[in-house]
Amino acid sequence: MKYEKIEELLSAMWEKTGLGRLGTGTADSPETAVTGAAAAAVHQQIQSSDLAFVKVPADRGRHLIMDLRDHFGFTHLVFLTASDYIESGVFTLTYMLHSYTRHWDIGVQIDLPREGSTMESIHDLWAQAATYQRELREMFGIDFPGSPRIDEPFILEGWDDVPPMRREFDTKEYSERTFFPRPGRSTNDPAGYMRQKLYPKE
Amino acid sequence: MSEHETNRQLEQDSVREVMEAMMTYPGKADAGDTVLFCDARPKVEKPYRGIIEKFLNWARANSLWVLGFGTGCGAIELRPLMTSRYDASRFGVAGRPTPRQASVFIIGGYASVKTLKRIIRSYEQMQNPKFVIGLGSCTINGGMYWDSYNTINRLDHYIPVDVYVTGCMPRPEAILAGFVKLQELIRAGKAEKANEYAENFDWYKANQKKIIKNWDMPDYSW
Amino acid sequence: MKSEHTTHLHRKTDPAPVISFSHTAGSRVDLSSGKYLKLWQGPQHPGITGNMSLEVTLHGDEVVDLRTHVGYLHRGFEKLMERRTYMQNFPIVCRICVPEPDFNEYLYAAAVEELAGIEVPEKAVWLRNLSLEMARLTSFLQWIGGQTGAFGMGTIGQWGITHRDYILDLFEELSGGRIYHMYIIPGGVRADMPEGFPGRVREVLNKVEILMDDIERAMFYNAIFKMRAKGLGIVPHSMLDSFGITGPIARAAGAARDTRKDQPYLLYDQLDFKVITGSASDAYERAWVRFQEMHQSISLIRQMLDRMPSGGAIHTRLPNPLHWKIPAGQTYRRAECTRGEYGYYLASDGSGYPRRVYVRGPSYTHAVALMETLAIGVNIADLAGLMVSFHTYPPEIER
Amino acid sequence: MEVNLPLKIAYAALSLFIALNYGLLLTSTVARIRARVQGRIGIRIFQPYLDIIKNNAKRTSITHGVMFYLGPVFRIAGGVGTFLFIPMIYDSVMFSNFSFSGDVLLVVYFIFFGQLGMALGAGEGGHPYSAIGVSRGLAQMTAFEVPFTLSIIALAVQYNTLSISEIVSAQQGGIMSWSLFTNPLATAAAIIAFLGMSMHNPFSVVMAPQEIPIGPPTEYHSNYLGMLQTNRAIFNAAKLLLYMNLFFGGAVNLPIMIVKTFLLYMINVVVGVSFPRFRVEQSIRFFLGIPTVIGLLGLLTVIW
Repeated sequence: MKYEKIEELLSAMWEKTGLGRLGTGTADSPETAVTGAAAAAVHQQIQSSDLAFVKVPADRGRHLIMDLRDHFGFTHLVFLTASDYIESGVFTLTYMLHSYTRHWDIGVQIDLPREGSTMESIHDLWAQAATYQRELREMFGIDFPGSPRIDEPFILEGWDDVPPMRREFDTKEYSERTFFPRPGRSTNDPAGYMRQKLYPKE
Repeated sequence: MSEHETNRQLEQDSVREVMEAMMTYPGKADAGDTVLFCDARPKVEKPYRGIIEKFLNWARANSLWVLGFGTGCGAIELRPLMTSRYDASRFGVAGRPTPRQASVFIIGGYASVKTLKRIIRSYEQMQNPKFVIGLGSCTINGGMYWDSYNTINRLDHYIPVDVYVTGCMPRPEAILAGFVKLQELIRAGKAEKANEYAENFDWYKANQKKIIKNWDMPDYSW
Repeated sequence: MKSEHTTHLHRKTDPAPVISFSHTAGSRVDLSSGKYLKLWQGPQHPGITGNMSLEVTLHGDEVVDLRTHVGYLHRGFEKLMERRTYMQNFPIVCRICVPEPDFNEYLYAAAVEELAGIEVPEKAVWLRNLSLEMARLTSFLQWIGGQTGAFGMGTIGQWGITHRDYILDLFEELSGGRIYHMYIIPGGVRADMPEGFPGRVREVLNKVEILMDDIERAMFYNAIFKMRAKGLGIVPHSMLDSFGITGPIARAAGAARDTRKDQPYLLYDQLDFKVITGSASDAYERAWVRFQEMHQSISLIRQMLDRMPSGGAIHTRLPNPLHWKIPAGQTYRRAECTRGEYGYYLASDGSGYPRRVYVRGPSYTHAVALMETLAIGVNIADLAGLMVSFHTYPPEIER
Repeated sequence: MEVNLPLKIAYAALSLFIALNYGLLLTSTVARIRARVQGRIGIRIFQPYLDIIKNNAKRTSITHGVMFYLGPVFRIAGGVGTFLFIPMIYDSVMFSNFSFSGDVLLVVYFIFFGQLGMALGAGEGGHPYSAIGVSRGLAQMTAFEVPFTLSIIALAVQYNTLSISEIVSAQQGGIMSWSLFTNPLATAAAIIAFLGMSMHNPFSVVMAPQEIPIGPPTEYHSNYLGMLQTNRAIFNAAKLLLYMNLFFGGAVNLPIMIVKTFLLYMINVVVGVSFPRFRVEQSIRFFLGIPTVIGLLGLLTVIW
C-alpha cells in the first residue's frame, strides 16, 4: 500500500488495530486525540515528516508492534528502552520501529506502572530484543516473562541496590557513600555557581 | 598518609571477622560467598641490598612488560604508543598477554566495579615486583564520572599506584613521560608498591570488599 | 496473545527457555561430560575488541556455545546525563564511543537543536560533516589493523594506526582535542578551520591513499588472508531484519542500507557518493566493503574541502546556558557511523535537564545476539577475526 | 686431532656461550629489522639480555607441580643437547662440539625432545590456553617433521653418512658442492619445514596472541620464563647451525658462520612480516602437501 505521508499510514494503522479512528486533528497540532474505543490511553504525536510516536495500552502493544512489522513494513527494531516518569508513576516503554521501504520511524510507547511492571516479551519477533529486555530488567526492574536469560545480570555485577536507572536512585549519593571521593572536590549547582561567578552583583 | 593510617585502623577488626568467617568455607564457595583465592595473603619480599639491587633495578627499569588489558578508554592511546609515532619499545616497553609474565599494569582510565574485580585478580596474579600506572583523571578522582554509580573514584584505595598520568585522555607523550618517571622510581628503588600492598593487605581488601559484593570467579573447567 | 502472569513469578529457578533465533540461549552443554572445554576470551585478552569477554565452550577446536559478557565499561551515562544540564552534557557525550566520538557529539547536538528549534549556520554544517567523515576514516584505519592483527598480521596494524595518527593531528589542529574533540556543540561547532587547514588535510589524504594501495596488495590479495577470511561468519540475508543488522555488515550481505542515502542528514544529499554493497557476506566481503568505504570517505572529504564556503558564522547564539530550558518533546536522530546505525533518543520534559537520553549503538546487537549466533561452529582460532569483522566497540554497548 | 675430554668440555662450553650471545643478538637484530618494516626503530640491541635478567630477578614465582618445574628444564636440555652435537665451525678444534658419526639422528631427536618436555610442563600449568597451545604445537610439529625428516634421509643417503661433520666435509669443494645445489629439492623441503620449526608467521598459531595468548608458556613466569628465553636463543642458533651445516656447506670460520646463519634466518623474517598465520589444521595440511612431495622427490632423486 502506498502512503504519501506518515499521517495516512498512522490512520490506516489505527483502522487496522481497531483502537479507534483518527480524529479531526492534523499534523501541525502535535497531539491529535484519537476517538474510539481506548481514546484515553491512545494518542499519537507526529514529531517530523518521518518520525511519529504513538501511545497504546500495554495489553495492545504487542499486537500493534506485530501489525506494524508484518503489515506496514516496519521490520527493523531500532531500539527498545524505557523512561521513568516518576511524578506520574509510570515507566514509558519506547519501541522504535523503522521501515526500510519508506524510511519512516514509529515509536510505539507504552505506559507501565512503576511497581511490579511487567510487559509482554517480543524476543520471538527480533533476536536482539532479548538483550534490550535483559537491560531493562536490570536497569529499571521491568519484567518480561519468557524472555531468555532475563534474570541473568547483563551489565551490573553483584548489584543489590534499587535498579540504577530509576529516578529515585541518587547516583551521586550512592557514589559518595560507596566509593572514596578524593577530598578537595567540590561540586556546585551549575546555575547558581556560574551566576555568582559571572554576575556577582546580581 | 594520616587518613590512610586511620582508615586502616578502622577496617582492621571488621576485616579479621570477615576473613575468619570465610576460613570456614571449604574450597570454592557458592555464588554470593567469597572465594578463598582472592584472599591469599601475599608476602613481603625484601629487596637485596647495595649494588646487586641497583643492578637488578636497572634491568627491571629497562624491561617493562605491560599487561595487555585495556581496562578503559585509555587503551586506545596504547596502540599509537606502540607504533612508529611514539615507539615505546625504544624504552624497553613491550606488551605481554598474560599477567604472570607482565610487570607493569596500566589502568587505562575509569574502572567500573565489574572491571575492578578483574583488575584486582590480574594484579594479584602478577609477580613481585610489579608496577601500576594509573591513566587519566578517572583513576585519580573519578574524573568525568565522579558521580557515577558504577565507576570507582580513587584507584589507590584498591591497588597501589606508582605513577599517575593525568589527562582525559592522556596523550601518548604523557604516557611515555609516565614510563620514564616509573623508570626513575624503579632505579631509585622507590617502586616497592607490591610490598606495600602486602603490608596493607587488610586495608586494601576491606576497600575492595566494600564495593565488590561477591568474589566468585567464572567457573573454569580446570 | 496475553502473557501468563502466573508463570513467571517463580521462574527464577527455571532454566531460560530456548528461542528460535539465538542457538546459544538456553542450550547448555554439560562440562562434567569431559568432552567440552570452557574458555573465557577476555576481558584480559589481546584478541578481544575493547574490554568485553566471550564465554566460549569448545568441543575440540570448534565453538559449541558462546555467551557475550559486557558491562566492564559501564559508566551509567544515561543516568549521569539526567542530572547534568544540556550544556554540561555536551562534553561527556563524546566519551560514550571512544574510537569515533564525533557521531555522539553530532547526534546529541542535532537532537537538542531539533527540540529547541535552533538553526545551525551553513558553515557549521560543513564543518560538522567534515569532522564526521574524518572520524569515519580514523575508525576504519584502526579497524583494519585489528582485522589483520586478528589473523596475525601485525604490520598492517602498525601502518594503519600510524596514519590514523596523522588524522588525529588534524583533529587536534581543528578542535584542540586528539581523541575527544568536543567540537560539535549544540548550535554549531566550536571553532573554524585554521589557516591552511584544507591543504594539510589533502596532504594527509594523499598519504592515506598511498598506504591503502599497499594495504590492498598486502591484505586483500594475500592468499592466507583469503584462506582465513573467506567463508568466515556468513550472515544470511534473512537474518538482517530479525537481528537488526545495520551498516557494513548489512551492506556486505547485499542490502543497500545507508542512512546517509536513505535519510540524508547534514550535507549527504548534496555530496556525490553511492552505497557500496557486497554479496558474499563473509568476513572478507565485510572487510572489502569497509575498505571501499574508506576510499569513499576520502573522496567525500575532498568534495567537502572543494565546496566548503569560505566565510560565515560557525555558531548561533544560544540562550543563556545557566537557565536554558528545552521545550518538552521527544525525538530520535540517527546517523551512519562506521559500524552501522548510531542513534540518540532524547526526551525533554521542559526543564533544564534532559529527561531521558538513550544511545543506540550498532554494536549492541552485533556483539551480543549476532555474535552468539554466528560463532557456533567457528574454529576458536577464527573467533577473534569474526569478532573484529563485526567491528564492535564495547563502550557503546553498555554506555 | 686428539683432544682430551676436559678440554673438549671447556671448548663446548665456550661455543655454547658464543651461541647464546649470538642467538640473543640475533633476536634483537631481527626484531629491529621487523620494526623497520613497520616504520619503527624497535627495541634496543641488548634488550633480550635485560629481559632475561629482569625475569630472573623477579622475587616471587609460583609453581603448579613437579612437571611444571621440569618443563623448562627439558626445554633447555633439548636446546643445549641439540647444540652440543652440531659442529659450529667445520674442521676446527675448538668449535666442533661433540659431533660424532650418527649425530644427525641424535640432533633430529633432540630438536623435538624439548617440545615434548615443554608439553608436559605446560599441561601441568593447567591453563586452558597452555593445553590448546601444546596440542597445536605438537600437531604442527608432527606435520613439519615429515618433510624435514625426508630431506634429512635424502642427505644421509646422498652422502651415505649420518655424521654432520662428514656431510659438511663432503660439501667442501666450492659452492656448487653444497647440498643446496647437489640436492635442491631436499633443501627446499627442509627450508619450508624450517619456517614451521622456528614458529614465525605463517606458522605461529602455536603462540598466536590474538587467539591463545602466547600458548604453551602462558603460565610460565619469572625464572622459568628466563630459562625459556635462554633456551630460545640457543635453540635458534642450533637450528641455524644445523641447516648451515647440512645444506649450505658449513662454515670454516666465525664470520662465514654468522653471515650464512643470518641470511638463513632472514628467510623466516621476510616470510613472517608479510603473511598472516595459518590455522593449525591449515598448516598441517600445508606441510603434508607440497613440502612432503618435494621431500619425497628429493629422496627419489638421490636413490636413483
